[in-house]
Amino acid sequence: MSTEPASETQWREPDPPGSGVIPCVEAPAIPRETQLELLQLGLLQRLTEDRAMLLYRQGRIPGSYYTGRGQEAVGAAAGLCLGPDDVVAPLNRELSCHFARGVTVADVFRNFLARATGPTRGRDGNMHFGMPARGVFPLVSMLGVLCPVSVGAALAFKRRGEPRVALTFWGDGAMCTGDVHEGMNLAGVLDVPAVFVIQNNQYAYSTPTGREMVNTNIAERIEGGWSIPCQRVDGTDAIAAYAAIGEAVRRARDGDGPHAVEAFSLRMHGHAAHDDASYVPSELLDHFANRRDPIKRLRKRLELDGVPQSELDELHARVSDEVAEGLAEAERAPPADPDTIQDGVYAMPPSHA
Amino acid sequence: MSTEPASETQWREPDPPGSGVIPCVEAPAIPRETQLELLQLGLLQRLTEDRAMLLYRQGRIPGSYYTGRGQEAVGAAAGLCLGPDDVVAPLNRELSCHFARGVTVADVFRNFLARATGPTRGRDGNMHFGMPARGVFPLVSMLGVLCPVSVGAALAFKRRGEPRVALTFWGDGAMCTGDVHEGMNLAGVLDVPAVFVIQNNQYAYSTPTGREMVNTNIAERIEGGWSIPCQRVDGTDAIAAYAAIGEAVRRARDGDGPHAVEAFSLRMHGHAAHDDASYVPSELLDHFANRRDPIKRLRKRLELDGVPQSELDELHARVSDEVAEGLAEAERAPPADPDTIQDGVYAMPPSHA
Amino acid sequence: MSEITYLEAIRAALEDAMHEDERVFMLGEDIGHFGGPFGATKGLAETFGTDRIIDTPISEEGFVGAALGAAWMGERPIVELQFADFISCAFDPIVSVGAKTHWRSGIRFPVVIRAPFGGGIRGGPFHASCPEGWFVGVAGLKVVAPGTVEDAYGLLRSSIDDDDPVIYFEHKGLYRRLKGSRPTPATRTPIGKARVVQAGSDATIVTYGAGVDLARTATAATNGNGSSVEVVDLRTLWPFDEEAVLSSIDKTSRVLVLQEAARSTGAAGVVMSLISQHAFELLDAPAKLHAPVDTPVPFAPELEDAYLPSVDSLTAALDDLLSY
Amino acid sequence: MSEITYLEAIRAALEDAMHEDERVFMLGEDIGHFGGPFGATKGLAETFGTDRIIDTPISEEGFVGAALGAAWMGERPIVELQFADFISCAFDPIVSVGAKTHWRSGIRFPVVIRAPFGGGIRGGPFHASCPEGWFVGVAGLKVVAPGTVEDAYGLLRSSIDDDDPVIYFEHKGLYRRLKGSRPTPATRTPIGKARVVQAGSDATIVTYGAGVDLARTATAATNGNGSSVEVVDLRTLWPFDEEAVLSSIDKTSRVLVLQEAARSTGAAGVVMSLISQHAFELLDAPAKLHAPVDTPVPFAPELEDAYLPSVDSLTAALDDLLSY
Ligand SMILES: Cc1ncc(C[n+]2csc(CCOP(=O)(O)OP(=O)(O)O)c2C)c(N)n1
Ligand SMILES: Cc1ncc(C[n+]2csc(CCOP(=O)(O)OP(=O)(O)O)c2C)c(N)n1
Ligand SMILES: [Mg+2]
Ligand SMILES: [Mg+2]
Repeated sequence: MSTEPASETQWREPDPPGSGVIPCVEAPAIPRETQLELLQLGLLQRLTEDRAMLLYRQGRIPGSYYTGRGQEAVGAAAGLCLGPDDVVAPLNRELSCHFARGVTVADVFRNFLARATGPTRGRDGNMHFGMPARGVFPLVSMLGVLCPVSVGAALAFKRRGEPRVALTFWGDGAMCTGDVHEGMNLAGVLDVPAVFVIQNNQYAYSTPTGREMVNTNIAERIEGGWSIPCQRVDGTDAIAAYAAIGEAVRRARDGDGPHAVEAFSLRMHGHAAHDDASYVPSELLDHFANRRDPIKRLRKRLELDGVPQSELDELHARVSDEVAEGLAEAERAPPADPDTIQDGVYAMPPSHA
Repeated sequence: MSTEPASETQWREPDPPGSGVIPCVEAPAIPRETQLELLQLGLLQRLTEDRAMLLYRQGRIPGSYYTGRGQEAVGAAAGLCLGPDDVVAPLNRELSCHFARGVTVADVFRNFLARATGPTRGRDGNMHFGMPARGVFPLVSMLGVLCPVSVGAALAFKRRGEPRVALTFWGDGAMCTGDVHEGMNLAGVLDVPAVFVIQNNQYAYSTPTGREMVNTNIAERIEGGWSIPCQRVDGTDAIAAYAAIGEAVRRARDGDGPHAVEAFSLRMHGHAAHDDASYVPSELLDHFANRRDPIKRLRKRLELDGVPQSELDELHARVSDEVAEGLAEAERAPPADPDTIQDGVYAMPPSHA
Repeated sequence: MSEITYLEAIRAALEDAMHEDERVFMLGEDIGHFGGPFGATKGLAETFGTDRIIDTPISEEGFVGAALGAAWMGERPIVELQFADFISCAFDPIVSVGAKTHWRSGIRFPVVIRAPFGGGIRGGPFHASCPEGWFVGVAGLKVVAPGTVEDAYGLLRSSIDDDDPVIYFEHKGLYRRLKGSRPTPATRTPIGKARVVQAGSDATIVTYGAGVDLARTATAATNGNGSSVEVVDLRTLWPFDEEAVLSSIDKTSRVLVLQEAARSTGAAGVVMSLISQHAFELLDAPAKLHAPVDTPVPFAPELEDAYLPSVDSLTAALDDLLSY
Repeated sequence: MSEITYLEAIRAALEDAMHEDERVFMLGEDIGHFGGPFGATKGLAETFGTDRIIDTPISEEGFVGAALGAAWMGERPIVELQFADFISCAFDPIVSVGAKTHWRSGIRFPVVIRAPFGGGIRGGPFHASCPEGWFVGVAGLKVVAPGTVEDAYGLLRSSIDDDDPVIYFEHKGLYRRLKGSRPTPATRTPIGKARVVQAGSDATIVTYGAGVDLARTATAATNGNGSSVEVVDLRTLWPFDEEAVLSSIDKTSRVLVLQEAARSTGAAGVVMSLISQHAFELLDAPAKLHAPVDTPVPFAPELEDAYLPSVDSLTAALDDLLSY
């Protein structure tokens, strides 16, 4: 038991010397195609969010705006590890996971722009949307609460003997909520196919992980406290994350009970658009930006593995177009309609007649 | 990490062969006087509860009735480990702890009998009372919630640099509540002088610990999950419990942060008076009744250490008289007064004038 | 048909629903072989197995959240709270997830939360309260509270059939007190519909839960005395049957709202709000609220008896109303 | 005296109270050097140190519980919730421990829970709600909601002085919108006392929070049109000033309750209940409730604007009331 907060910038061996981008791990067993898909999903998140941030600053996205910069690999990896019948509850930083499930750029922008035909019909904003038809649960802001909800989904699969898993994410900060304890404990006792991906991005809003908990090695805590196997993985390495989450998903699906993965990264933007994150040491940010950017790391790995620059540039261009087209499509969508505001409060409106 | 539920009847080495009462550990360092006090407190709980159970069955105690039979040693030990300025939040099974703080038998019966002059003035029943003047917080039924409350008391001590500790109890079942997670995590991060005594009595109502959690070694979980040092102790051994809780209290008081103790025992009655506990294997009950009754164990130790039978019998008789007198005193107390029911809803009633 | 109690009607509804629909299962503390603190699920684990009557750890937020998740996947879970009081521990998933998700996304949550509420059993501040008011008014939730054996069955079946989260407040004091014939498996009490339990012309009592029996008992005497009081059982507290309340007032021109929840909690607020907005021209006297004072539920028999509405206190309040 | 905003008044109250009383300290997420999501505690950590402005882990139940424990020991903690919406996550310690303990045992809890509530900032269902109704009516709790700069200061100071748990609902939409002179450190707004913000004779608006400014703005026009509307700011929502409400109605004979909370939630229930019981002989028209429909708060500007009471919607409602 370590009571010393782990150093925030480092979670295992020091990074290799040098100053260049650290490529993702080599993983010949993971098909090239999958690796390219990971890159594509990560890029989709990056470019969508970059575009959205601009729109936000122009005042065209109402409310607030959150990105998952620096964490794109985790959502992408989780999304690709799931099968079509699995379900997932992503949070704010996992736009790539939505894309992996088939949510489109236009869907996303329709939500950001609060359009009538968006996934929440303008009723909720930001990343607070799901896509029930694609097994994606809409984010609920109350941190932690989606843990027991996904455990319940996994329980349904177990009850019916279906080889499906329910996956959810939470952050280092949300790790402190009672719901996460109750949910993980329940998952263990009921032995359900739930997978938990903990995004340890070193901060909860302005609070570093070491002020959220004593032992910041979340994987160690989850194993020790809840007896749930938990692999700690480099969350800026899409390949490593894919391997770790894939194994967790496989084991859960195989009836081996709940599994967890702690993905270590850095939240490279402020908590939301209004937050300049001045509390994050700039060397830490620079280090991650220069050497541990998940998009660059994966691209570097693919380059090292012989994928031609041109192919990667083309991928980038394709994604960029997709974002532009998705946005254009979303902008053509009608605004939310106040006359419909009371529709759907109930699935079965009670008749008093 | 063990994912096998520990066997319910055993938590370390098997009990010594034979069929007789297993004496408490020898502890020459603990003054004889203290050991006798532990016995007295345990007996006070036992005889008060026995009497109350009779009253309950005669219909003279309203509502429901709970005992801590088999766990008397833990409350007594904790109570004696605390100094006069420390505070404590006991639950249902820790009547001996109330006694250690100076709560009287008459106080207790005045609460059970819902009298006007009882600690809650008839507003609450059973063990749902405290004695603020003696640093005893009144039980709140919502399991787990007293964990953060006592952490807050400990925070006050730390803020003011006072060498005081706040101690609370909870059960194996309550270990599963979100509040306990949030409270323990907070205690660790804020590094406050809180002491947690977990009464692992193998059951939460009808549910054995192995269905409450995967790893039933709660001490292991607390260290692994929350980085709080937690000693596992035989809760039917008053001497061992006193030593373990004493050390936790000392360390917490010395600025060493929160500490925990898991006291393993068996709830020897049903959850409450209406529950015959038929779900507890009778061999297990018999084993604890014959060999691990905390009162018998301590008495045996004192006998082995040379305390004359007569002295112990006299102690028993004294306690028995104290209970009878306390009850008689309580019975003379007036019934609760309906005209006062609204007094004290507010400490400062708002004046609308 | 044999007589059964209110509690047995609840058990029968659970049993019938589970026989008819594989998707129905239960989560709660000690509901398995033990049968729950009041025996509501006694025997169900033997019939349906512990995979359908699932004992959970003590984690109300956790298992209410899990019920919502299972419902998301098309199951129809029923959650038992040991006492309604502990609904405070499950508050967040109910109001944040249960209530808002369909409106936001179209996901349905056919979840029933059974919450044994109410006093008269010397439960004190933590085992006798009436917390329904926290949920009455919350968009997306439904709140029901049976006051008869038939509705104990019928409302529970309808709640299980319902695609929205329903909080089912069952009154502990009625568990063994009320008896009635065993409802047929087809019995349903429509959600959202009040019932005129007893017709009358001089005043209306709007009530629910234990108030229904109390209103009947108290007015048996009054009604003999030459006045005739109508009793409206809300049955569904939210969203409630405004029409039924107003049309009874239209008939009687006097109204008394009776509830066991403390007077500034419970369903009184929404009912009184309706009355003050829409019964202005119907009333010949101010509306009356008969409910306990605003304190927690006291434990001592002397206190609880004084606190709870009784035949005497209700009769006095009615006399007051009728003599205005 | 310099002009400050509603938000600055809150900060000033925190600062003055902490200067005057060592026992006052704060717990909350990101309230330290970061200053909280709205900057309410900006600079306080620098002045008072992070031992008095304590950043907590994300655990609302935990730190609200801890505040109660510290208050038990004689401290006077102030808790900040990032958004009032998250009060659902701290519900149990508030209603089970905070509300009931003094009545049961005499232990005092001088705790203030600051809850930024309300819409108009495109917060959507989880960052714009008005959850005060869950606490209005709960014996043992006090609920306040300032609608002016002076009360933002005065009510916060009084809440900190108070020996009972007080939930202080501060309106996010007013943070920077309202400006006023900096209250002196001696300023206190008495808890439990409403204020006639504007005298009038034709109708009474009973409101609180953002409703106060809205009522003033809307009636500025109306009042010019020959009718004169009295505006009563409840300030304390629970226990509230029944006298003030009734005596205004006595004067005007017409009443409209205005709130931003959905119409079946908020303070409307207790106010309407009072009116229907005690204003029967005072009223010349049915009481009116002007409040949003019963849905969560929608995100889209088009929806939120339609949902929230506005000058136009309030004016129309008043016209209605006055022309009855
Ligand atoms: C119960 C609750 N409390 C507070 C908040 C406000 N809040 C939103 S995100 C956040 C920080 C979350 O940190 P973490 O879990 O590490 O996730 P990250 O933002 O780093 O992805 C906070 C405090 C919330 N949404 N829910
Ligand atoms: C939040 C909550 N849920 C349920 C209950 C009902 N309840 C009272 S005691 C108990 C079992 C507690 O088990 P444990 O924590 O092991 O304590 P023990 O009774 O064994 O001392 C239950 C379920 C409660 N009091 N609080
Ligand atoms: Mg984080
Ligand atoms: Mg136990």
